[in-house]
Amino acid sequence: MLELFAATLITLGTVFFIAGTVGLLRFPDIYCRLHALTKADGLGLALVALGVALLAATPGAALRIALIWFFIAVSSATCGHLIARHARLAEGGRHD
Amino acid sequence: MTPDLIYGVTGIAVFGIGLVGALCAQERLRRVLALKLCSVGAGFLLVVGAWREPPDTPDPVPHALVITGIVVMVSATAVALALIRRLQTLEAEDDA
Amino acid sequence: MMDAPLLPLFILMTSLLAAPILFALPERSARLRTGINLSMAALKVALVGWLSLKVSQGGIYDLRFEMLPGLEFKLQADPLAILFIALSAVLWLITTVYSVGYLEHGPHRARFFGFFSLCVAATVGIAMSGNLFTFLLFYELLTLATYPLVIHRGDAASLRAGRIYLIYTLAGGLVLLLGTLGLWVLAGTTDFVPGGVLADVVAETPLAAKLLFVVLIGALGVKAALFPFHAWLPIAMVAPAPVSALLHAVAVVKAGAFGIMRVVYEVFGIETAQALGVTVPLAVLAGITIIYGSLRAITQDDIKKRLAYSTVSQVSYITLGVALASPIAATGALAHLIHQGLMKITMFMAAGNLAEGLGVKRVSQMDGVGRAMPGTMLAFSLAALGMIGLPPLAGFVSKWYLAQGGLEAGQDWVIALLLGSSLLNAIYFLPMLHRAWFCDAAAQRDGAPGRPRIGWMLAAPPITTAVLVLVAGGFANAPFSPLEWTRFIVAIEYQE
Amino acid sequence: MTPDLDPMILAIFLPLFGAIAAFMLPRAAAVIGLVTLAMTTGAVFWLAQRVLATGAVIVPLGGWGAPLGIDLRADGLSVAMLLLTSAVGFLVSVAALDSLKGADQARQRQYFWPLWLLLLTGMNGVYLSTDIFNLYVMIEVIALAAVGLTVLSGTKAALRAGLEYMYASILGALLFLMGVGFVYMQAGQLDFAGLIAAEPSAAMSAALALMIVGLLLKTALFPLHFWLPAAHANATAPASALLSGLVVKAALYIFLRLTTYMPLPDEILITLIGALGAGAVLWGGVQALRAERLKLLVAWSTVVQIGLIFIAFARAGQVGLAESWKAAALLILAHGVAKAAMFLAAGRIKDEIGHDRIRDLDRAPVRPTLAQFTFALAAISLIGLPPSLGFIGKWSLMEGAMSAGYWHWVVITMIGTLMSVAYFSRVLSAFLRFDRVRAPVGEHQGWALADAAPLTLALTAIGLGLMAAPILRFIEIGYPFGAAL
Amino acid sequence: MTDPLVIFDLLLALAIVALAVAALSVRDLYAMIVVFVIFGLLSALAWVRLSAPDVALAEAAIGTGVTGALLLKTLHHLRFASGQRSVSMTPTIPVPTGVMLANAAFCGLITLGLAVAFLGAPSAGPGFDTLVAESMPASGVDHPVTGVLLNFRAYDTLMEVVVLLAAVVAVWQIERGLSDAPAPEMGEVWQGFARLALPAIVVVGTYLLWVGAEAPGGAFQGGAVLAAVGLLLLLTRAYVPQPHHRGIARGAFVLGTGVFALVALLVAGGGRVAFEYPLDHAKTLILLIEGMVTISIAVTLAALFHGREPVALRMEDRHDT
Repeated sequence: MLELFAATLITLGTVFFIAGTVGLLRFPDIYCRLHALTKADGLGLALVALGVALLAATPGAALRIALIWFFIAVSSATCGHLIARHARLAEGGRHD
Repeated sequence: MTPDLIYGVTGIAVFGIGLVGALCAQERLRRVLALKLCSVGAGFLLVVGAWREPPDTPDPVPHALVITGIVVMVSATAVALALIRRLQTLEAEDDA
Repeated sequence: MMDAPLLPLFILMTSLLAAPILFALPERSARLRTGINLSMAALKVALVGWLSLKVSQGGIYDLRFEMLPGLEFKLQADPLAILFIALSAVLWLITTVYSVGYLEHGPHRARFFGFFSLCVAATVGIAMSGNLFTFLLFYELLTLATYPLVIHRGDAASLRAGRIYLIYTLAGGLVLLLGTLGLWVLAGTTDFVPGGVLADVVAETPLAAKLLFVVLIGALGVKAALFPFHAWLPIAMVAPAPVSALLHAVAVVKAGAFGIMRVVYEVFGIETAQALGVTVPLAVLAGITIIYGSLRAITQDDIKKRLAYSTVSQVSYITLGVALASPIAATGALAHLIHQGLMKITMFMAAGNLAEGLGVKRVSQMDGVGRAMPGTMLAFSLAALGMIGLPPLAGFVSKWYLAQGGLEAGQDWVIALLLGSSLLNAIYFLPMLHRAWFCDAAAQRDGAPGRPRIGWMLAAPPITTAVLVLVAGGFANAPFSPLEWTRFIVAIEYQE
Repeated sequence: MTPDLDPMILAIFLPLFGAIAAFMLPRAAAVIGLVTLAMTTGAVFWLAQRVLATGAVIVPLGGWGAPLGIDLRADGLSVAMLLLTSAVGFLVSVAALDSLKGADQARQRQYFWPLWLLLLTGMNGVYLSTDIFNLYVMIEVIALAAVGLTVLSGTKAALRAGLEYMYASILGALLFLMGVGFVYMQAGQLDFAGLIAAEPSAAMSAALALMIVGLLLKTALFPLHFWLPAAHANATAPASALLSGLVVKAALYIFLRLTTYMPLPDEILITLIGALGAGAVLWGGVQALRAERLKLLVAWSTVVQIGLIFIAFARAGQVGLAESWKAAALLILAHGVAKAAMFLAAGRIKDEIGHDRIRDLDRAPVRPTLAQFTFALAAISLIGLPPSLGFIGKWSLMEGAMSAGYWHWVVITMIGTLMSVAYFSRVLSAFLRFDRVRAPVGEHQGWALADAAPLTLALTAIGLGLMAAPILRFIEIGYPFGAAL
Repeated sequence: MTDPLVIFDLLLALAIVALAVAALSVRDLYAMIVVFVIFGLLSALAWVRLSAPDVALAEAAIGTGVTGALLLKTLHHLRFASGQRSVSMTPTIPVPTGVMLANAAFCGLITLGLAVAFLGAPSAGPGFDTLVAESMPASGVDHPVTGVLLNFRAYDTLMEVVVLLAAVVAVWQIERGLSDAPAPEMGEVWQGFARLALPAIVVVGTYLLWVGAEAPGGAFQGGAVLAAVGLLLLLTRAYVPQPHHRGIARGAFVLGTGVFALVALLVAGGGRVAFEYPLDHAKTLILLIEGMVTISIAVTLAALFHGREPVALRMEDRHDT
């Protein structure tokens, strides 16, 4: 039962990842792409992490997975910000 | 088909690709990267050689060797890149 | 009397060790340099005298040192070696005096005398080599030591001459290396042994032995200025006079001739060589060189070049005597080694004096020089007459023995050859004497004021050697005369 | 606790500690460097004495012993290489004291010593190693330190050459590493004994091919020499001397060792290696004849000499390999000493005259006589004129080739010799020409102490020829290498 | 029925090869580096599949992470030095296509030959398995890879640290304190992230070092993760190397090598040879060495990233030869 639930979560997470990737490939400019990527991946990651945590053998392992999720979430958010910022700065430079 | 076969051929292919790059690449940076590919290829070969059909554990010696190889390669890369940076600086000074 | 087994080594060291000291001396300490030079040269003469005494009493000197497994550096003092060393030692002493005078204010004297010493060391080493390998070592050293002397002037012409000299001699050295290797591979030894070491090889693979003979003679023929390898010798005449004198009379060409002697007598063995059928072609080649050199000499106007072609011709007398394979001819050849040395050095030093004192470098300028420099020209004339073979001068003695040897060997053409050669010698030497003594100087030099100034250090050496030419011919049969000593050697080589 | 000192350990650790000290204390680097070199030389002499007394000696590091652990092994050949390295290294260091004394060379001084001592660590490590992966790490130590030395001068030409050298070095090492991978797959062992025991197979052939190509690249055998001339010609003089005299020898040594443990499977391969050597001799000779700068000419002469060493290796085919390595080893030693002397002398000449254009050498009113003399002496050994060690090496080469009836190697060697006479005499005749100088020539300008080291090296190169018999006996100690393992 | 994992392996292998090709063929150098980083991460994944987590960690942290950072830094510098011009320009004459094709064909042949040799080699052939298993109890650690690295083949590892030392000496030598490209302006979010991440990274790095004795991890991986701290500090300009820090930096560079070599030497004696730790103290000594080596690796990698020696910038230094 638990395994089935976990599998569902992981599958769902993967779907979000795929959606994010499609967005990355199809959207016209950098902001849209970034939007698709960060949102979809953030959710996808959370779902996959949750699914895997459910399957973890020990609480310690589950805790570690939670930590991993946390750090990836934080760093991907930062990365998204940095990319957008860089893009805007570059644009500003071009317009001047 | 076992993983060692698949990844062994992969490693040799990567080595070969790196070799082509090392001989043909035009940009200095790309040649460094090509050499790094060669080193990954060699790493593959050693890791594959260490692999044993589960449940047997792999031979740890080649693993140690590959780790050594990775550290050696990053050192070499750093030196090569430092050379490239300095050369570019000098050449840019000449152009200016 | 004290016995010194290392005597050959000491003799070698007198000039080998002098070289680095001379290199290191500052240019300006001329007195010290002259002192070292002369004392070393005198010491060497004394040591050689002692050595020849010991050897004549039956002393055996044999120094060995392993260079590679089975391959030794070997010095020996056999009578043949003594003959050559004695010539070098005496002439070195005389030439040193001459050079000191000649280069009194010239540049690069430290370098000059350093290489000069090395050059003599190499000659002595060549003489005392106990095997072909050791011979090769000194042979190359001789090349290297003479090169800086040849180009001593340091101008474009001498560098060009030096390059040609280097190409000829180093190529010759390389071929000699090949021959030495071949000997080593074929015979398993490179030792000089009276009677030769190749009898077995000749019996088994005569073709290889013939090839080896050609290679070795070809290599040595370069230094011996054997036709057609003689071209470097006249070109190398750009060297300063003492260099020409010593090199052509003693060191380089004689080293080649001496090597041919060693190869024919002690590598192949005269009987083996005869059996192989290589001696007659060698004699013919020597004959061609004799005539060719003389013919070319006639047309040369430059005094030194004429003398050089004369050397080409005269040195081949030695080769001829060796190749005739008769004990009497061999005696003549060995005696000529000494006699030609004495005569030729006299002429070169005299030519140098003419150039220094009067600026005379060409035959056509020689009118009346006899009156201007009587001593020098007297010496020159004596030597020239000796060359032609006028009795009782030294050249006559050797030619006489050669002719007898030719008869003994059944090679009658040698007589004709010698007569023809003497005639040619007369053709190119007598006009020089005629101009020197019987033509008027005023026609050419516009009243050269007074006598030319050359110091005693330039004047005395040619006169000394000219006297030696007289003595060697006149007292040919005295004990310790070159001729007597050569009889001693021939007895050994022909194993009588 | 008093640690047991072993000369082999010292030979590797002394330079390592010296490098650390020199890096930590830049102001005292030169003193530390010289002391380290002297102590290392002492350790190597101690080791030589031990090897002379007892034959090959082994230290199983960590007490494990091969194949699990790594053994250090010293025999005649390795000790001879160690002696060459430390003795030549010491003299080059002495010369470096002088040639890096300029006020604008503070940084060069500061970095020369740690890099050179690390290089020494790597080379000594190579000569004592018995494990192919360890050899890989060692050649990387050498590569990084050597590149650092190559670009010491910081000129653009040096940097370009250094980068090219770096690429070649890394690629060579990686090819070697790939070979190590194949050896592991087939033999399951990495020490030399494992190589001997391994059955011939496709994997072993691939391993051998990869390792040999990698080593040939590092040792710059034609046509893999492309990086060498520029790198050696543009480095500062002491660095050039080290690179040309010593560094290329490390890969050569590994090659010699490897081919005794893993015999080349085919006569054709040996002939091929000899043919590449012949190519190096001819092509390098032509390039040396055309070189416009003195140091470039000397660098091309290194290409020629490397080729000659490989001809010596191949001189008598497969059957002759049991002897051929000795001829090659003699030439390695000879070239190491003579080339170091020559590069130092060339550096001195360049310093004194202010440039090293061969064409204009004879216009210089200053003649560093002693350096020129040193150059000539080194040339004698490199040309192979008696009684130098180079002559003995060439003699051995030709003797073996002749005995085996391989006349082509004899001919190539003779052509190579004549060419070397030709290109060296270009330089020597410029030294001896005086009619193109208008000003009075100051001939004895060069009697400086700085000439002592190169002159000693050059004289040694010539004098060692007289020692050839003992040297040969010494390098045979512990041969055949496999049996004593 | 094939194992579904085989399909995964095949796909992963294909992706790795494709990325390798892409890294060499993509025109933009920035894209090249990005592709390379992905390639490295996937390779690490492949090595996890081959039950080599230590290697995977090292490759991800050092082979990909640090190398990627070095490449990016260099690219940034190049673009700055050449004044925003395209950096794809090369000073060399372009190689003719024919030569390139010949080279490629040549390499292809070599690769084919290697592949044939590989397929002919014994799979899971002889190795050190038994030897290592037998010797592990005497090694002082429980994790075999650490045992090999720090005990059985400790000499290799020492020399590997020497290579790092040589690299940093060479890099300091090469980059003559020339002016650097200005650091990119990162903004406050980044600063906040750094503040959050730094302590976490320190913990992770130390954990990796500590865990190395019995599980995957160890000095190199830990050192690489700690080096990330240095990278962050340098990038945020929270730490700017000063000339007077050079002494400490040098000390940190040589610390690992020095302690390692000293321990190796000092344990010799009483019948033991160098590197032969007394069994009772083996674990302590190995941990000591690992700790020091970790510090050195972290500082060295960060210094390699920073590049030039922090010397006082003067105009004359720019032309120092």
